[in-house]
Amino acid sequence: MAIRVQREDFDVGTELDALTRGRTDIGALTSFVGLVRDMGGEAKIGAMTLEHYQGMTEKELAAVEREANARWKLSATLIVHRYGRLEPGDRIVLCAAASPHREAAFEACHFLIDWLKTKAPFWKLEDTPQGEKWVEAKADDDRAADRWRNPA
Amino acid sequence: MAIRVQREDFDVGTELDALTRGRTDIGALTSFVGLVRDMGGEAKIGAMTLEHYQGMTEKELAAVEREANARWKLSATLIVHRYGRLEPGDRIVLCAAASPHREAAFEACHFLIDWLKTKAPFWKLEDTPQGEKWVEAKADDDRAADRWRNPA
Amino acid sequence: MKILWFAWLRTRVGTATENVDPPASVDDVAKLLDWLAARSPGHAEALAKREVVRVAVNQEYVKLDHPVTKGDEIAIFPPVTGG
Amino acid sequence: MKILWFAWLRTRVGTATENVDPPASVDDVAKLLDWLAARSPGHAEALAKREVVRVAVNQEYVKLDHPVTKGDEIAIFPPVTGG
Repeated sequence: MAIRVQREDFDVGTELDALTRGRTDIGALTSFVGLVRDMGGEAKIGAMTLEHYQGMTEKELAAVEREANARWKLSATLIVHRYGRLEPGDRIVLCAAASPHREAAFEACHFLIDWLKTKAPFWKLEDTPQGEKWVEAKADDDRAADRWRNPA
Repeated sequence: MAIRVQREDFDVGTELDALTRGRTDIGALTSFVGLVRDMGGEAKIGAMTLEHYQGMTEKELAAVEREANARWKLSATLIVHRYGRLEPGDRIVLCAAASPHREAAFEACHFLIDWLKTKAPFWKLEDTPQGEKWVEAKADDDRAADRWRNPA
Repeated sequence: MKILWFAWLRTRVGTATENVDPPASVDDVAKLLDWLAARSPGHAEALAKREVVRVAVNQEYVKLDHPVTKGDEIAIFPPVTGG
Repeated sequence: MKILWFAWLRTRVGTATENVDPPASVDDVAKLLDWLAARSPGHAEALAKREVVRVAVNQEYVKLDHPVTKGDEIAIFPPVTGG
């Protein structure tokens, strides 16, 4: 289990290799990378700035990771989330879950990103041709998180 | 869209970077790596050998990838599958799906691995303390694939 | 009592951090938000749509009836948009 | 007609590839399997449990009633276990 909050980019290959290296009990590793798209809603965006609540962010990410490990039999988990200024195409977040079996790895990884999206105190400020604009929370994200409130 | 069947290992970071490099329309990249576990059923296994039907394998993987792209709005997909002798901890397969949105990326990546597991002509021969043993197809894998027969 | 404002609430209020000393009667989150809203037009604007305001006391999400006391760190922010 | 055997069917039959020339009456997959099963005890053993046998004609999965003709490449194998 590990979480990191950082300004710098991360190397996906290095991060994932570290999760499974030397392990022979892992059959499945699912990962998710979130990237900055150049379309935010209707308006073409340039860059964005991710603000966060240092201290609480780490606590919330650790809680999200603990919850995943409580719900599924996992061999390793990782969350890396960036803050600061990001350009279109830049990586924002990495979630990974390793397990003996692929169903658990997929569900846990999906849970990690859905849950952190409604829990971790990050806020996106987009540069748009109309000026800076705070991104509004999406009802879709709430629905995605709601799905995990009543685990099957 | 790309599929590869090869004896050599692959570098997950390099493969995933190649999918998203220079793109600013991708918001989500989900990947799955399957690895050799040292527990095959009850018996501790050493190494395994993956046999495949060269020619048909490539056709079937390409068909699996086409089907994913027909079902979801994807920006990029990749399947890399190894054959030959593999040790516990070795990577076997990489599936990846990139999309503007994460639901599509997760579902398509999950579909890629579930579908190829029942379609692509690979067969695992495990070394066990009792000698070589052909792995039997799992009912779980059929059920996992069946879920995608009636897309929601 | 330390108040932290984030995202567009911070922009409205005009500061990221303020130290405040409300009267003893301000003993829960709901009363604190009312008290803060009266401090300036910016505060009032930030807290106008109370349903989109999230509050954390000492870095834990809390509801409006959660108690607040002198040493607390109280963060006020809109729904999160990370990931 | 080229027959390819894979995995434990190959082990039973004892060869990965064989070229066969069945009579013209062997015109679909079901009849071909019956004809092959009669070639040797190994073939019979490989094809004993017909429900776990998969067949591809010219690298496409087919059913038992699929026609087979002289130039075909016919692969016979157990359920796949890759991934």
